[in-house]
Amino acid sequence: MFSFIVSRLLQALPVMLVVSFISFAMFAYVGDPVAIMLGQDFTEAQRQALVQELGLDKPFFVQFLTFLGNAIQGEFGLSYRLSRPVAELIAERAPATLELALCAAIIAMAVGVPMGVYTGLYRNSWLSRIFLTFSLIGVSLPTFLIGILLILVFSVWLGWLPSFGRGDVVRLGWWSTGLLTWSGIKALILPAITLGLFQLTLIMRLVRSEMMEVLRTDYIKFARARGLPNRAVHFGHALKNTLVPVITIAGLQLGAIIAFAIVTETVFQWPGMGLLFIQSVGAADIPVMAAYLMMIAAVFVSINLIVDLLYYAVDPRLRIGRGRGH
Amino acid sequence: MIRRLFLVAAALLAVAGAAEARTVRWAASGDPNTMDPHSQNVGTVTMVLQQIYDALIARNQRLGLEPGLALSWSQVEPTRWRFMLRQGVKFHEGEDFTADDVVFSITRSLQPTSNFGIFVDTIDHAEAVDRHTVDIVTKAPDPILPNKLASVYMMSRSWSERHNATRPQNTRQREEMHTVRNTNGTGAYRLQSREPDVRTVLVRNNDWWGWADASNNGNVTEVVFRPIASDATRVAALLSGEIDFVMDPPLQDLNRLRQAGNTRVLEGPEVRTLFIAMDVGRDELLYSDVRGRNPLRDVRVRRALYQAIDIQAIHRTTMRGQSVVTGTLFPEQVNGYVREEDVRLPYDQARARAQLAEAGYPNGFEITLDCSNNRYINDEQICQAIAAMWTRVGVRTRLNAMPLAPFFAKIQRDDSSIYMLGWGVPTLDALYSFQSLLATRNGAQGDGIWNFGRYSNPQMDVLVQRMKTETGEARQAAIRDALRLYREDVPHIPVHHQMIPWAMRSNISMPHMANNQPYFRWTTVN
Amino acid sequence: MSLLQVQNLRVEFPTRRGTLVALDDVSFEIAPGEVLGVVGESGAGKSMTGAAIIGLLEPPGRIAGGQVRLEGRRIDNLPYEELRRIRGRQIGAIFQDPLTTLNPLYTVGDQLAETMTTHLPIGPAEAKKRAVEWLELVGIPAAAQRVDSYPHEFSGGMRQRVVIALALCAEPKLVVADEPTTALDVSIQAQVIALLKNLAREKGTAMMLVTHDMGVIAETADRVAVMYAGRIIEIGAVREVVKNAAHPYSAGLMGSIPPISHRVERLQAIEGAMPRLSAIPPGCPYNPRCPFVFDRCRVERPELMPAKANRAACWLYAPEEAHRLQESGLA
Amino acid sequence: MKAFFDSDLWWSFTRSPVTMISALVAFICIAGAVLAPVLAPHNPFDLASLQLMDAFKPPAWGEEGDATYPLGTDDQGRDMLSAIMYGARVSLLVGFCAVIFSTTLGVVLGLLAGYLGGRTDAVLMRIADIQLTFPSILVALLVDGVVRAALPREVHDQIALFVVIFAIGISNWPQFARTVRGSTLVERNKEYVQAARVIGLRPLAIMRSHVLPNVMSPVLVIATLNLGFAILAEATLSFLGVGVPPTQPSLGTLIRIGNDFLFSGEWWITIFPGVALILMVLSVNLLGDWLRDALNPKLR
Repeated sequence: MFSFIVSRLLQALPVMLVVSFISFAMFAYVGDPVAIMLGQDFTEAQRQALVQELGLDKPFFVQFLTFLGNAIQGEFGLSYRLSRPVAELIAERAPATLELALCAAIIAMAVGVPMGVYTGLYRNSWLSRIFLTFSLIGVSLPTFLIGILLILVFSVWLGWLPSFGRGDVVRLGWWSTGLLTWSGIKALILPAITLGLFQLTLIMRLVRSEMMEVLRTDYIKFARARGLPNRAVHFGHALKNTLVPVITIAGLQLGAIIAFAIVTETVFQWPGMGLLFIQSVGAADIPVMAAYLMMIAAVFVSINLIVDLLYYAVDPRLRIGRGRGH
Repeated sequence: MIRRLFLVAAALLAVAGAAEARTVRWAASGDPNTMDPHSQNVGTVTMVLQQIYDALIARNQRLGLEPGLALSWSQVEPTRWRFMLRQGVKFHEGEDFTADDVVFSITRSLQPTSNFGIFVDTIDHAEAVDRHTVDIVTKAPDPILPNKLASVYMMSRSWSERHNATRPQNTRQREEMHTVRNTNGTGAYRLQSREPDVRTVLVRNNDWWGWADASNNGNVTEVVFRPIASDATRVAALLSGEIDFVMDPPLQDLNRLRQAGNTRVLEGPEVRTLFIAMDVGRDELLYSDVRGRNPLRDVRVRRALYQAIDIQAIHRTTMRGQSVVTGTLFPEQVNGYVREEDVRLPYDQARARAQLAEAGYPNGFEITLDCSNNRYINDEQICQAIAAMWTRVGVRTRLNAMPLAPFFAKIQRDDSSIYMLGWGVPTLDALYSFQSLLATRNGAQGDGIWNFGRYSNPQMDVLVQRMKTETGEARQAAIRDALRLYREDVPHIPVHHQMIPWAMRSNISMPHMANNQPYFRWTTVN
Repeated sequence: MSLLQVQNLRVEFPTRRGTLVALDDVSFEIAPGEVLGVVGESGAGKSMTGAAIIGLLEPPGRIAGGQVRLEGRRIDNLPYEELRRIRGRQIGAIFQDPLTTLNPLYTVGDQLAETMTTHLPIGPAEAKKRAVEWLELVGIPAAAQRVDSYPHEFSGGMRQRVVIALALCAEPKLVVADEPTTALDVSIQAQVIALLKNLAREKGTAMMLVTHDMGVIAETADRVAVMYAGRIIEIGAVREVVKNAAHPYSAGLMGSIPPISHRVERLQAIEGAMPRLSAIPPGCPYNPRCPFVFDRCRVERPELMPAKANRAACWLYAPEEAHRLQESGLA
Repeated sequence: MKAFFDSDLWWSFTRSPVTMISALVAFICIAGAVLAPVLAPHNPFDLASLQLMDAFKPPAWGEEGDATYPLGTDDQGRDMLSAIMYGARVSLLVGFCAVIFSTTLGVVLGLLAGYLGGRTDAVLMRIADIQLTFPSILVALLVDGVVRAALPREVHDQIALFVVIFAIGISNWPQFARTVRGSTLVERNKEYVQAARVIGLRPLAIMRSHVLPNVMSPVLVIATLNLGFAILAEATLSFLGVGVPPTQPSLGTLIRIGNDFLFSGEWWITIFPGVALILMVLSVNLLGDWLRDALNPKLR
């Protein structure tokens, strides 16, 4: 178990290195930071001074190591746009995005998995057909359009739910949560649905096809031949085997949710990292972009690690042999 | 007995009701990017800071000058103005407001890192005469200094020194100073909390000196400002009652907001004029297919472009009536406005083509119109319409619309052939426009600093000089002549004065202000 | 009374190119404790017969006619839930490939216990105890420890032993064993077959042993049914069919059966190939390949009729065709 | 041709009315887009033809509708029908090019990885793994952001279309590569490929003539399903304002513009492009679904 985690962490290392390299390249070379900082009127002496101050005259790998060292300590410099430490900005926004993403993921899983199981088991029932039609429309609707339509219906026409922002938040140490106030929960509903819907349909389709695949296997036939009740066959044997690939994809989807949060946060003016990122892209705020990239990479790497651990828990075949034969 | 209890309860409720929080939830598309009062001279910053900070001189609801932190002022010498300060004023954190703070604030806004040079460019220095008297010495006589000082906010010296903020935040060097997120003013509202891009909360300062004055009849106890960049979301939030006041509702939604029943729209002009400025300095345009010459230097070409614009169509369709079509540089609220000079060249496509042919461009030419897409009301749409109109007379126009920051950066690099700009006049005096936009850029502070087309006309320069120094009728005459010249020489193509509709819940009443600044001291919530 | 009666069973597969008849008029019986071998080439319908009996035909396949009776009770038209109670409890099943038959995510003990608690009135603790006993019974060494192992921790042969335990653990009266040794290594086939045979005899379980391995049949079965193109073409006591096959196809098939220990080829090659289900010729389905074919074979379909000591579906054994039988030399 | 109409594919096609309808819709979308210069009543890119006074005309059947503009006009007097046709053109162009790009890249790298194995395989699949860790929309955003920051605005505007194609295309190749690699590994060990090796065919020739044809049907399925995704990705990028340049509005751009008019009664400016986008993606997805089921008999 321990060596498994260590080996996974070792595999994550190159990923983080590559990503930090890209971040560093962006930081150092894209759009010439010296020119950006100096503006238009500057003397050569000023330029040299700034170059030295930023350490841009040092050899490439020294700069990279410095960047890396700073990054590990969460030091990404000041935002060009807001004149505040980037790490602070991201730490402020992270709870909003993570809460949104988590709720969206929970919605996607809690609804998507049962729907997928149902449609996989009862392929030809009318409810399955409705679910399938719904899922196809779901994957064909762009997220932003869903958000706009939800706002139109639930905020403007019906006036039930807020159309933007996070509502009232409660501070718990450095974490700010909207889940403890009624207005915060109301504000979360529409964005979470918007964000979760696409993933929901994806997960549903995935579970369905995996379920159908598993139902065709010999061990399911054999389970039936042993006279096990349908409930045991479907939910004991079929579902558990379906879960293995579903966990992977669901893990990857959590990453996708965090990324797609950019769109949702834009539509709902949700004060999270995605909105920060889009505003930074607009203002060419490279330090924020670089930090966001690193931070997202770190999140994804952790998600992958967790997925691997779950795998390990679900699939006994991994616990001894090397092969993940499937 | 029971009846009496009821009465008591009712009375208690009434008292509680009177004391209850009256909150205005306010939204606009942009968020202030600093809380430093001398760093960024931008509307989005000022709209918040002017609730918190006071200037020596205040403005009334018609934008006229009124006593602010100074009770009275006079020009004791041609280059020396004396200000008698209000006594007993305290900053939000308890410091007394004194002459020394005025000297400090003037000095601070004179620093190179300040973006407020245009308001203090003529000032040499300020000196405290006594604890409540200040003299401001100008380099040359400045007849409109009080107008300018209405935009310079007063800070506390001791507070600034304590927080290491004795000069304005340098946005270029990206420093984080205490003043980026903290304030300490003397104004009607205090900054209670600020989360950039998320929310800014102001609470009523009950100790404000102005509440004694009956004209400051506002009853707002709390202001929550939230930036909502998306037009649709902002309107949706107002319609659904999550927001009480939207400063920049999209024009297309005004009708709906008027008809919605619980919202209303305040309409009024802004002191801001949109025009198209052209590169008349270069010998060859940067973004054009004309080689070896610059068509825009030819007044006939400028007139042709002018007359190709169907301004009424823009007024009716693009602006939905929310604009005042103009042929001059500034609207009537500005000192120096002359109605006779506010006449447009008529819309006439045939004439436009003819003049292009006369100037040697019978087949037109190609050009790139630079335009912001988030600064003025419907700026990109206006530019699109103009590009189409020009293309129709043969000037094939490519539109390059971009956000505020890159747009300003681009034109400030003199990197544009033709661009649309909107110009507000905070001093409400003609000089502000002429000096910044049309004087030859000669390095003198203030002259031609926004003249990125490098228009240079000795006649105009002379007139600007006269505006700076002369007073009375002679000064007015100089302005009149400059306006005439502006019409004849076509350095700009005027578009319109912007109207700035404000939308709010019906239970809010506030005066519509032509400087596009809400004043919560005059705002009541029912 | 026989344990299992299959009467005129017909299984169809509707497809885009018309309905395929996978089993046509299949009838046979199995007595309690009897082992019936079912042989034939792949695609002859052997496995299909087994699947139809336990009610697990793959859709869109369906029983289109005939009956299946277990102890006289008709089971082919039972509701799913009632049939489910019969599966495992009354009729056990063994599949071909032990590698894929066991659920990889559950321990073998769990799978055994699950089967027993489903069908027998015992609690989990008792089920666990019996699971160990069953593993011992099927010859898994150190059963007490291996009961908590996952299927991938066993070799193929060991897994098939587990499968046998699973099929028998609820003590059914009949086991349908569908090619139980085909996927196994030749060296352990004999052991597994022996185990199966002994266990069946010990528990008095009847067995329908589907295989295309004549050697297995010869050593295990009491009676044997030969299938061809979805039909039974000959059925009889194993000794008779092997030694003295009546149907020309069976006769060809039984040409030589080497002893089980050193077998090279499973079935003797017969000229030509079995027709596809979509192209079964009219009359006797074997007629294109039959060396003794005559006109009647191409037109009229033969029913099972007494032939030698067995019953065979061949016109040669029609009394009126006796002269042809003489000529053929099959007699 | 006859072989095609006789095939299982055609048969399952004729059996599914939904598929036929979606094929028809997809065909109309593609035809309308490709033939836009011929079919569209107006040319929305021709600035000289725009009449500002004709702006905000409702669809022809509305009260103030104008038969010249069947689906009404936008804020600049642009004919919505023409704008949608031209917009679909851009959307489809980006979608197709991005899919072709990622297919080519993915197939080539997948073949190489699967056929050559060893170190090549390990490196390529590691890269694919890393990239798969990142959601494709984020990869596209980042690529676009980096290019945007690295290039001057004018240059960027000129190549913006290619940037978007590249950004969306590069974000999707691992899917193809993995599938192709898997199939290649299976094919490689088959007898005919081994035989081809023995008779001395070069790896390239073997891959082209023996392995490639066998991996094409899963690739076709993924490509079809990816087309829908690519179109959506482009629309999303354009909606965020970082997609195609506004001078060549795609459906996403049109929706973004129309979004401003959602509450003001000029619903047709946003609804029609939105409907067009949904129809297009839905029909492509339905076709992809059908293709997957039809080419994968196990599922039937």
